[in-house]
Amino acid sequence: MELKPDDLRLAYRHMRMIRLFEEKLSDLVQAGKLGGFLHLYAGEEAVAVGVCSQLQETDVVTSTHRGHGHCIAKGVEVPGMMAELFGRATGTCKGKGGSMHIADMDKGMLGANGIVGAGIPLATGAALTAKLKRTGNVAVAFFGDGASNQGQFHESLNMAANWQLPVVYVVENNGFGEFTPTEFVVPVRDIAERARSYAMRSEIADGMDFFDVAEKASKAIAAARAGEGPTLLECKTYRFMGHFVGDPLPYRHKEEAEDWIQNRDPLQGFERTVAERGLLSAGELRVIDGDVERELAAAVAAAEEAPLPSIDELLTDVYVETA
Amino acid sequence: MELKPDDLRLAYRHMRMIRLFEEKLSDLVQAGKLGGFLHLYAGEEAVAVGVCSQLQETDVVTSTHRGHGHCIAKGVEVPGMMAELFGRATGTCKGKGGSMHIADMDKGMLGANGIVGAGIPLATGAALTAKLKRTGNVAVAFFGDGASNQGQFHESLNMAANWQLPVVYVVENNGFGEFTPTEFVVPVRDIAERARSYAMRSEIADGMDFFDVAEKASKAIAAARAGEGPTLLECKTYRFMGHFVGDPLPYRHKEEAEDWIQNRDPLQGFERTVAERGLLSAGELRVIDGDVERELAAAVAAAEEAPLPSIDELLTDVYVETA
Amino acid sequence: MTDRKLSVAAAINEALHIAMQTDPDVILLGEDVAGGGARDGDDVDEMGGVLGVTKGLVKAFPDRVLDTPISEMGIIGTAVGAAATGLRPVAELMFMDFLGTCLDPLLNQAAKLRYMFGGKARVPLTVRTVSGAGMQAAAQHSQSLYWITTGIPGLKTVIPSNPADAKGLLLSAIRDDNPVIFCEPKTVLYASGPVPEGDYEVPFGKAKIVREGSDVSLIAFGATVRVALQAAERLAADGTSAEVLDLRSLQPLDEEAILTTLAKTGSVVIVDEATPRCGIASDVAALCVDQGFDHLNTPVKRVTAPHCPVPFAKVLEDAYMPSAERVIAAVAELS
Amino acid sequence: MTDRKLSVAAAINEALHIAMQTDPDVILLGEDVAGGGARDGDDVDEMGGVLGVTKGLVKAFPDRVLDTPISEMGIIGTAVGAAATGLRPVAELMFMDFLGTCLDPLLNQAAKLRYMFGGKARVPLTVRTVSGAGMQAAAQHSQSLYWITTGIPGLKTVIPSNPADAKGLLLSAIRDDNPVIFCEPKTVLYASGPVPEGDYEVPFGKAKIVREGSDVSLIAFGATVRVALQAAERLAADGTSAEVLDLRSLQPLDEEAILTTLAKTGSVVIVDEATPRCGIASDVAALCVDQGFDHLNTPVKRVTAPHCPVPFAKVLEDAYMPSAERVIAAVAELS
Ligand SMILES: Cc1ncc(C[n+]2csc(CCOP(=O)(O)OP(=O)(O)O)c2C)c(N)n1
Ligand SMILES: Cc1ncc(C[n+]2csc(CCOP(=O)(O)OP(=O)(O)O)c2C)c(N)n1
Ligand SMILES: [Mg+2]
Ligand SMILES: [Mg+2]
Repeated sequence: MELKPDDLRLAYRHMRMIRLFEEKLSDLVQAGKLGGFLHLYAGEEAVAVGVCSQLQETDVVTSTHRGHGHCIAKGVEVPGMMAELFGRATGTCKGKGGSMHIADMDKGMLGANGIVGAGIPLATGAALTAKLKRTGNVAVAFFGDGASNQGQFHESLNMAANWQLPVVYVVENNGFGEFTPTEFVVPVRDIAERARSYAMRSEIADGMDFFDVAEKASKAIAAARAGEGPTLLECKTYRFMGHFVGDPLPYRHKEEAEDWIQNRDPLQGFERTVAERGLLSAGELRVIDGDVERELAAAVAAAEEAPLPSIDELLTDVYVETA
Repeated sequence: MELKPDDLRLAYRHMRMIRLFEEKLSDLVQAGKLGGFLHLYAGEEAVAVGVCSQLQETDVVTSTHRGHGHCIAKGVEVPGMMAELFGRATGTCKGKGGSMHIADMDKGMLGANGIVGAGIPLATGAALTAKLKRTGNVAVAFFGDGASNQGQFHESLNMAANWQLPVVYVVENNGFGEFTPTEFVVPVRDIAERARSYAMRSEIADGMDFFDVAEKASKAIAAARAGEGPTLLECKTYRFMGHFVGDPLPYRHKEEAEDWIQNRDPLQGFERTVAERGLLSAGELRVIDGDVERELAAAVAAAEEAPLPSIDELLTDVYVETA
Repeated sequence: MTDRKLSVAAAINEALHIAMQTDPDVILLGEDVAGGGARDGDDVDEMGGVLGVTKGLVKAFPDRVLDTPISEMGIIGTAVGAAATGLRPVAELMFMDFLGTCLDPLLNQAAKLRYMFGGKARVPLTVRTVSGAGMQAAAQHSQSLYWITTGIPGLKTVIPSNPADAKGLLLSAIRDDNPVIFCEPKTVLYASGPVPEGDYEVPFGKAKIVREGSDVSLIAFGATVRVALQAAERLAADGTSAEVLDLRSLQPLDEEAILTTLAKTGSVVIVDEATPRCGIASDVAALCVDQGFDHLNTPVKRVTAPHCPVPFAKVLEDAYMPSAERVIAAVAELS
Repeated sequence: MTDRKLSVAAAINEALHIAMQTDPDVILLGEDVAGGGARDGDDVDEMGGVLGVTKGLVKAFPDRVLDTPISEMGIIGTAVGAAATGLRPVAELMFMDFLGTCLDPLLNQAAKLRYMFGGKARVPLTVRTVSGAGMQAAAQHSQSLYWITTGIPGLKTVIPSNPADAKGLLLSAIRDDNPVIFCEPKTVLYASGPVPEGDYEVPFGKAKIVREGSDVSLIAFGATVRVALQAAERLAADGTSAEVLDLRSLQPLDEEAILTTLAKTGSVVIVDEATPRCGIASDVAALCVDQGFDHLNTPVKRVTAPHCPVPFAKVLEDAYMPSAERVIAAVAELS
């Protein structure tokens, strides 16, 4: 895996954007400006960005209810996302989808998904397309530890292993499914272990470390692209905020949360590593921070000004109208 | 595990009855006397009988589309089963269920099942009842290699492992799911391997050998009863007949089938072992053979004579009518 | 009646407490029905379900409230097996939209075991689930899929419109020896109203006239009862007297009550927040034109959601849902 | 037309061959759609599906006919993902009863992606599935669940009654850019009839009058078309002239054809082999009493299966299914 300075700048940009985007949404909901069910990705930035930094634009990813990070990492434009969350006609999905359904097929983003586990077979299908049409593309399914208990996980990984599909299954193990600790409901320590049921390769990455994720993703993606079949890549991570915006977090140990947030922040970790290795300067990062902040503010302002969808839109896009 | 002579006689009786029952059904279908979808268990007798020989009457089993063997092994009366297959009012299910739905709650037989994999959570639920009501019962789910690719398998085993339920999952690996060889669709050699996804105990038995199955089942059942949680027990076996009655078997290698049928018949194996170990004499077995044959003939004759269900039965038993 | 007011959510919580107190076989299972915080000697607290509806139950009944993995097929399938062998489980399906992940254990197991076994099984299972739009939860968290469970022989489906019915219907559901789907419409869940103290049941299959009238019958249930009542109010101001019938139970269906109000008014408008094809609205209309034809003076109109997924944007979601305006417009079409 | 006669099964096989020949993106996947025997250098032969319907396709298109594990969610979910990214999959759901094991990818993915994504996705997926009773396959292998797929916005559902329509509707389904459920009723699958040679499509949303009449309209589809025709024949002998309409497509529904025949005869009986609650029969009856009220001279009757699971015993199954006798009895009730 080779990461050029431009790649690193882009990765940092994406991670910073995700963090600020989520913090902004939290504020907007609390200010009563946004509705719907919002699940924020803050804390898990290194996973989405680490993996997507190794993908091409035509590669396809599927996502979850906690999808903003995957969208941003895969290159979906922030103004469209913000407008979508405001339910505007200019949104990525014309305001019809909202947070749990942001998608952008042109960027290879096959949708956030409100159904836990449902993105897994979709990515498997995208990989089947890649294989049968010999496009050279790879598919990536992002999903949570909780989703690894879904039947769709089992059925999909098994199919992909049988058919040696070019797909990477990225399980974001953040220690909780909603409020239930993972150890209540997953009897193995490492979800990566589940790959053995399918004679599938697996790998465990530090999901708070962009470099570790990127490196392991890079290997898995290269193997997939080379026709060597799927990998289950477990990234150990943590969500810094509640399960949804408004979650009072009574079920979580404060010390545990503080430890992750204070000591393992993926943005701080990135900054430390690039400094140590002399890859990017703090000044460069601060410039990016400023750019991201301005961009985001502009996106919010634009979204607030943007037109609402016309009522006529209610009944369009249900079916493809074949001429 | 201790097997008294009476236990062995009963086991042989059950195995012989299953074999003859299935052969008789095949004849009856070919003679145009029976309708419906029939899946025969011949060849796999040692699995059902080996496991059930270690169960108590109040223990619960769930079964599959290929359920006659499990029913007989769990003690369901043959005349009622035969009448059920003839669609008679005297059938175990009053003629409403047929082959794929024979059940007898009084014998702890929670039903054959036409949905591949669907018996697995039912047994898990029976085990939950046993645990929460402290009945001391154990539940057993029988299912095929094909069913181990179902989401219901994954979700149920995971739940049982989390809750350490008293249940044994018996996968009857007969090398095929319908016409598709298991190795096309299961990328691991041993399905037992899948227990690791749930940190569950597993065991592999020679499914053609009553003694091996009984011994390994005995251990798993004892562990379950002792509160030590579930086991996945894989029994390697083979179906001697087609997937369903009428299957022309073009997809199966003749030599492979002949090898299993000639050299690994569980009834012949049983007879060899009891002879070698001096447990039962050939004469005793022949007596049982004769008894079974007469019993079965009587069951067929009675079923043919038995009344059809009244049309009024169409609309009963849909709901429990609460007084 | 009582002066005590509770939300539907609180009424449900109360019913669960009563059911568990009165019957040791009643258990609760589902994703986050406890919601963390059940660890021994822990300093953390439980959430009591994603909407807080089951808060406090795990503390009262620590062994009988089970947080499950996110495994709907496993949850419902296990609950069916438990119900058939002696427990009386109340399983939570967090949102009714997730029916697609657990239909088989309902359709092919819970609904059919008794029949297939010739009457030898009973499956006293209750599935609590949240249905309906109105919270901008978008296409996969806003559906009203009770028409599916209603159409499956062997299942019962009920849906309250107010807290008192919610409590009584849920107690009936849990004590019923059949599998029952208990729907909790989102926009009703936090509506508050008087709730009797203590243990009582609301019987299934009994619709309730919630407003008397003589010119037209508005048939509603769950979230649309409020909509129908608003419409009736405004129609009254214009001189049209509308009767409002709250079905409460979709299977069994109170056909007699429907035909009685039809005979009284000669006109029926059905208000349903689900999509139009093969829904409860069609089913009730079909009953009217079959059994009530001689009394029908006008077409039967259906006010439902359109044949499309639930949109996210508030303007679109508002347009999607049945409203008093649309009910009034439907009534206007009749004359 | 042609003299060549084929069974519905053979017509479907022919349509699949044509679709795969004319479009390299068409693939077949499902349990045993090849059915073993596809091993290299093997002396074994494939089954071509559990009912032999797909026989020969794997030989003609070895890379595009995929035997899958018994994993309906995985199969349909994967097919949705493949459809959204450039393939045109034809997935087989062996029996429609198994809808319960794969509803989510249909309900929440295939049906909704386009809408949720603001029109930016298309899901050209066809799901072939066998429905209906009549083979003593009992409660879990005999259901007619097309009312569920019909009611889900975003899906289309079609059901042929004869081989020529089967071929043309299937070619339309595969080439449609939307997800389509193609039902193959059991008792129709081996019925034989004339089938045109070559490549042709039967458009969706166009019902067909299969017998002209003036006194009563019998509305049928799939397996019940034959039942309605038998009834019409016998009614004619008694001096009642029945028109028989074959819906062919349930969503989109040819409302115009229904209202036209209603206007012509003033009386409608709908014949559906599915269960009664929330079914197609109710839905068509509701359309009649809404849009066709002024032409209705009689109640609208529905001849359906009863509200119970499908029984195994032949006497019970026969009583369960709609019959010409029951249709004639329903017509008799009208006068
Ligand atoms: C099939 C399904 N079941 C339940 C839910 C409700 N739900 C939404 S998010 C969530 C937790 C998911 O946990 P995990 O997969 O670990 O992802 P995380 O939220 O931790 O990122 C649940 C239970 C759902 N959306 N879909
Ligand atoms: C959910 C579901 N999918 C498909 C089928 C059709 N079917 C019936 S038996 C069978 C094969 C089962 O294979 P396996 O589990 O190995 O059991 P075996 O028949 O070998 O005993 C299939 C696919 C079904 N009944 N249920
Ligand atoms: Mg998680
Ligand atoms: Mg098998």
